[in-house]
Amino acid sequence: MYELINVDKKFPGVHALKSVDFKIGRGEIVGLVGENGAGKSTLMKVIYGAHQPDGGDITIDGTKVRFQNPRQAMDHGIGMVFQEQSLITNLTVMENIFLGFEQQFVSYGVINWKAMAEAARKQLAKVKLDIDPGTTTSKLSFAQRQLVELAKVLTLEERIDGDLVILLDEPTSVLAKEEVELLFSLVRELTKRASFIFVSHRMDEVLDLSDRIYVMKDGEVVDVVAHDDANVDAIQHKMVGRDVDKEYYREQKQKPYQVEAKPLVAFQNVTATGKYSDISFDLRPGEVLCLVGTEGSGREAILRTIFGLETPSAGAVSIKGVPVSKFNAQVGVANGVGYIPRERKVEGIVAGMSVYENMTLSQMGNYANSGVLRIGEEKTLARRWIDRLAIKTPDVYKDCGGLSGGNQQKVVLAKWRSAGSDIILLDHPTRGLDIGAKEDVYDMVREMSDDGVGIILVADTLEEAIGLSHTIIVLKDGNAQKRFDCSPGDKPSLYDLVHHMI
Amino acid sequence: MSNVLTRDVLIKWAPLIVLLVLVLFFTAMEPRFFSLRNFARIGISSAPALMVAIGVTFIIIMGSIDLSMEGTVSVCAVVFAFAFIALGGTLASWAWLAIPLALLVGGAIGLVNGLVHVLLKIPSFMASLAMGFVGTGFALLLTGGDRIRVEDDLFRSLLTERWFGFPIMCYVALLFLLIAWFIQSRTTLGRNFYAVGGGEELAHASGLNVNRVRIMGFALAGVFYAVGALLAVGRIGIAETATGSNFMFVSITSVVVGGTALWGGIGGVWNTLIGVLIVNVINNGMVVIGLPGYVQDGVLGILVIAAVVLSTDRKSVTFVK
Amino acid sequence: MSFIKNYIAQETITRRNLLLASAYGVGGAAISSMLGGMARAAITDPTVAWSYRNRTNPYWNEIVSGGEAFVESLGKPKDFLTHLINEGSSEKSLADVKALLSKTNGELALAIDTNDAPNARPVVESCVEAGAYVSTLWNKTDDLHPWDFGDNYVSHMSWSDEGPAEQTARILLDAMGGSGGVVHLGGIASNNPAIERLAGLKNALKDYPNAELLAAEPADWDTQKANQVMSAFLTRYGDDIKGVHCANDTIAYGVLEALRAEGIEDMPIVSYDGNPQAVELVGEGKILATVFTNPHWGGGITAALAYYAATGHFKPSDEPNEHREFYGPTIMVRPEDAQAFKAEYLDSVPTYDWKDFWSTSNGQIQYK
Amino acid sequence: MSFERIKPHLPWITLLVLVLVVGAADSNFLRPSNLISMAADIVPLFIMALGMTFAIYIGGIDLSAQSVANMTTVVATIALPTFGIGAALICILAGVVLGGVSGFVTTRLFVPSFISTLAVGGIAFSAAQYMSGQRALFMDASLRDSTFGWMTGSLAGIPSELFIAAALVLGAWFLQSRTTFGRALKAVGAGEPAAVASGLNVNRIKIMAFALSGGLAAIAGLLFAVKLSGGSPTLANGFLLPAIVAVLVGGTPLTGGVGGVINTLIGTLIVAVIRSSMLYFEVDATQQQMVFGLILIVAIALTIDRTKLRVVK
Repeated sequence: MYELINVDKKFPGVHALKSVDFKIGRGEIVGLVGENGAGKSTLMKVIYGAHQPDGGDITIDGTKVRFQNPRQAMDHGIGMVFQEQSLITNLTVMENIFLGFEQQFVSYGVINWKAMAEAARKQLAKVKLDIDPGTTTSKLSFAQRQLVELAKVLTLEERIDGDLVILLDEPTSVLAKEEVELLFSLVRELTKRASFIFVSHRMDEVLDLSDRIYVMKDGEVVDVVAHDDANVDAIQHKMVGRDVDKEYYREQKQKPYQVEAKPLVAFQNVTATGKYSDISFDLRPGEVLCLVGTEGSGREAILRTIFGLETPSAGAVSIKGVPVSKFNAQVGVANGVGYIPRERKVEGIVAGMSVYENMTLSQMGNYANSGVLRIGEEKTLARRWIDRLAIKTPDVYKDCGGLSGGNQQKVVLAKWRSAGSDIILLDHPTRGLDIGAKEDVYDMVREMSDDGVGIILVADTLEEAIGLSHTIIVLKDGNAQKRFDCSPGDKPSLYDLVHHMI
Repeated sequence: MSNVLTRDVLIKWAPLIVLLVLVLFFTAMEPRFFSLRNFARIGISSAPALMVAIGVTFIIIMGSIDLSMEGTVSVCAVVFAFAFIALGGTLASWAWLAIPLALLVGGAIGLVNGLVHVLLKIPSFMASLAMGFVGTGFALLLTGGDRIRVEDDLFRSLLTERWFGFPIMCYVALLFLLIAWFIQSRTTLGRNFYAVGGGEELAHASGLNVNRVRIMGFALAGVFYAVGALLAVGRIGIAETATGSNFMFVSITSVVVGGTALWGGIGGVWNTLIGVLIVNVINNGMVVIGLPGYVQDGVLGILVIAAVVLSTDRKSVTFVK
Repeated sequence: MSFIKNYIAQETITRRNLLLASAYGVGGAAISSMLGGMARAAITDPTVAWSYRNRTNPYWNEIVSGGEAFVESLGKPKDFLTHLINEGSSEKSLADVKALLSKTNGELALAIDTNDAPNARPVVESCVEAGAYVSTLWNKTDDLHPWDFGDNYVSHMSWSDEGPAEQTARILLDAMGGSGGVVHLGGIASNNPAIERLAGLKNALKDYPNAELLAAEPADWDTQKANQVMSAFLTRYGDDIKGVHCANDTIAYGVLEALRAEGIEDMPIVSYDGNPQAVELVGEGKILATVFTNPHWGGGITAALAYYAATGHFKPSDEPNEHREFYGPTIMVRPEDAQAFKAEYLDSVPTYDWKDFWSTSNGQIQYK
Repeated sequence: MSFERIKPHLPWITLLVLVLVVGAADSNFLRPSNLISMAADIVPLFIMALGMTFAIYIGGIDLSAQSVANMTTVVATIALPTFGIGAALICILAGVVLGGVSGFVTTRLFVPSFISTLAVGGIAFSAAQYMSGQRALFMDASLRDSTFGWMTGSLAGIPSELFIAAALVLGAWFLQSRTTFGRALKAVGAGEPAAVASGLNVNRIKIMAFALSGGLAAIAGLLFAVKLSGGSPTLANGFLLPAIVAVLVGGTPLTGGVGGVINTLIGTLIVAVIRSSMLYFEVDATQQQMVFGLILIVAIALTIDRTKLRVVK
């Protein structure tokens, strides 16, 4: 019913979509996979009307259509479920659901809040969410927000007579396992009414949910696989254009860490009120320690404590044997702690500053004589690390905001590694990266570990956590539930972890 | 949970508490401060400022800023006065048409302001600053520097006629405050201001015509500036190029003191009412307790900082510029 | 803060020395030799310019109308007069003057109020340097004198506001029956006229032991500010206020409206400047007195002085000091003569002889 | 594509075009002596704008600059007889302290700089009124010349003010582009959270930026007091909006991290040219302000580099 024929899209210097054919039938769930930069997001934007194609046709039930903006696409039954951040947090749930479509509740210019609440409750029921529609969105959990997003798109059901096509963009990235299950069962149920396009970096989920899978590479659709024929390795091969290392998480490179060495970081019964309580662990050189838990289990707060952004209320933290008394980021950096934050674009790099400026941001003192920078040396350093990590950038002057996600992540890593940080905190380091970039990150983790760097990881997926770490601590509601040792070949199973998480 | 709730409640009511503390303080220093007649005086000086501040509240909720109010107020006041006199010079004649005309002019200037900001993609700070110059300049061009007196007793009853101790202009201001509240809470446009302020890109992706909301916001603000201009003329019976002066900093300060955040999305017209009252109570109180003129600017500064500090939810703010 | 006291002590000494020095012609010789050299023969057709604060104040509008009347007397159109508006910024005032000097190559006859007293020196110095002719009005510092600059700094006219303000104060105090509280609403605090007008009130009060100055607050020459300050005064002093002394007419308008809001119609008020609206109010008895400084004439004559010096009609350095620094005329307007005054000065603007510079002068400016 | 390449150069192209347009109307304008004197006259305003640049560069604003300059005209005049050249240090110190207070209130008390600097400006204004006894003061001419004569004299026909401005702009440029402080400012302006997560002491950097702004405002006031040989609590009135306009027209938008001191230099000159052009085109007195506003809209529309603005608010 919905079809793209020969669609082309060019941006200055980039041929983003090369005569793409794409089709989705009634009630179908279509997966869309590809590395970053393969053209997935451009394709989605064309579908929901944010971009207009330069060539080719879009048809619905054989009729040609052209959308000038997302609004027009919506009027044709095409909706988009963004990642959870796309709700406006200062508005109520019902306002978010009907944002831009308030007119139906307006009589004589007045919004009838009662009617809107009633209608919102109906939408929320579709996604089995039982909350007050008048709740301010900022008070919801991430999973609830994701469902509200879905409920919002499902309002198309009442508005549009024809069929619905709903795009799901990385809907699971912040969800815990059981929340993902819930979402998927919901989506399957909803196929009675709508078709779905499902975009995710999590290959297992795509395979699980989709009827057919479009594989994109370099702006082209390189393969379309039916659910029953799908196989992770084959798809990844198509996406990356080469065989993907079977040892995805580089387990074979995992070496034992220095158990006897003095701990780099030591937590003794540390509590941060409202965030986590009574946490104790030691991080030793070469160790990859993974904190596992659901969103809000205290993982991030522990990382932020080590870096100095969070002051604990009780217990003792010491770094390299020295008790930490003052908690701020300057102290953290001085102690050799490097922090690779989850919000890469916001906290990791400074968009608007060049590659070399970003790399030395945390260590400007090393490249300055009494405050005057030695810019030549900065650039030399940047070039060395660009080579070492194979960062794809035309030169050291390139605005970091213009790099791809993987390369941005490499710049962030280079920033800390080049400064000699030997305690690295990784918060979702592979989030939103494609396979190739992920592999690079995994390689770097192993390398750092070999160099005797202590790493604390909050992983994007449980598999990643299991694959990478020497040690796993499972957290639940701010309390440590269980500690696992993960020597190669003797790793805990997914079930073991989930069991303690919830 | 109850802990969080009380903090929320406290922050929500902080501006009002600040206002009450100020009133108590000035009353303690000078009991005559606490009298109906003085409150009426504070009401008179607050009424025009409140209208202007309400206008800019909508803009600030959107996360933008408007610095054009001084020019807009002057133009509206002057146009009103000219038209009023040309059409008969008393409300009992066709001259009442000058009132809708002034509102129209205010809206039109706001519209132009919004168009310059949105279509030329100039940040609102700069666009409105420049439009403010244009407005003041235009008012000067109209008057050639003269002042126009509006003597009509019927119109001036805004000031002279009192109900329950307060002059009519206070009730007019109250009426428009209610209208603003209605717009803010019960109309699509009002709610869309919050959406734009909470997340412009997200609002756009939800199919909201953000540019239209912005332009409408500036036009609406212009209408409220015009109301402010009418009350300002009603207060002193004179329309001139200087009618709008000093409104800019006072109105924005009032909005922020009332608890509406400059980064958008939070606050509203009731906050602005409290903010305007805080600023005017301070100004009135300082003279009433006999503070020397030369320290008043400094004291106002310190009190404003204190008021903003007390009414800011510091836990929700990571950084401030 | 002892250095503030130091400064004041030092300042009085240097000022005295300077006065002495200039009396002996020492300072003058030194400065004119420093700055001279550009003095030129008469300019045949200088540009005539008026530099003033803004157009939103009726006082300045009157000044400008005088300037325009003067250029019309030369047989030129009104817009022959170049306007420099400083918007209350000394910086802009100076920059505009310099730009105009450059544009006209120094062939300029400039009448100016420099906005702030310290600004007079650089303005005069740059005019002298460019060979232009300048006459100043109102603001200049006490150590700056036209005779120290040869011919190019033609004249300075000001008004001694203390005397007239004292007179209005007496009228006010008499109307109050010589007793009760007075409030004063002043101009921008650091402005010279604002200081003098308050001083006048204080002088008068000495003779009225039963009257009391309750408070004096700056209202910045601004109607709206005056309105608010008066309201607050009413709260603080209530019925103790028996009279209001305003530093100028625009302030009085704000005061009147603040009183009107309270239903107070018979409060004795005096003001200053003699604007048409104020004169009307005097006629109606709502203001007891205002002082007319004839800004129309002042605006015209200041420009005329600069112009006729530039064209060589008279040589300033040949004139006595009382023709270089002098007080302008003042006319007291009271209810009984408001009608006559209005008929003479306002209803139709009298035609002045713009070469009669000094006949209405109130004498040479005196420094304290 | 070629337009993309021109974009960063638009501010100075705008300036050049304006100069040529005015010059075409009246060639007197193009005389070197006129251009030099125009540049020299704008120096105090430029110095204030230079300070303002740092506040705007980190995404804030400094509305106290004018009051700080007002205060320093008074302080300079009062302190000159007692402290001589030391008066300059007192002024600058006072400016730095007031700027630092603004910065402290902004960063530690979470008061937006729009409000905090306005309030601190009120304090400075009160101080100026108190110290001056609310009247205009003047400097002893010989004392001024012996102590600060070097500020107002000229060298090889070029006014010393221009050398002072050149020294300050070079210093500011060096600070902005060659020092860790300048780099940190850029990081704070362009991406504050990332600067925090890189271990920069963001609060200190912001306080220093405001202190620098206050210090430069004080220098502007000092220079102006010397130039006018006096001080008054209202002497520097009318500086604030032109200074902000100069920064904005130069291409340093309020979103932070873009632009810089060279842009402000150009922006100030644009303001100076627009202002004198009123005279050269003999714009009617009652129309000047409106025309200024209109030209301003055009100039900002031309000079602002929108590719670096993420959202236009």
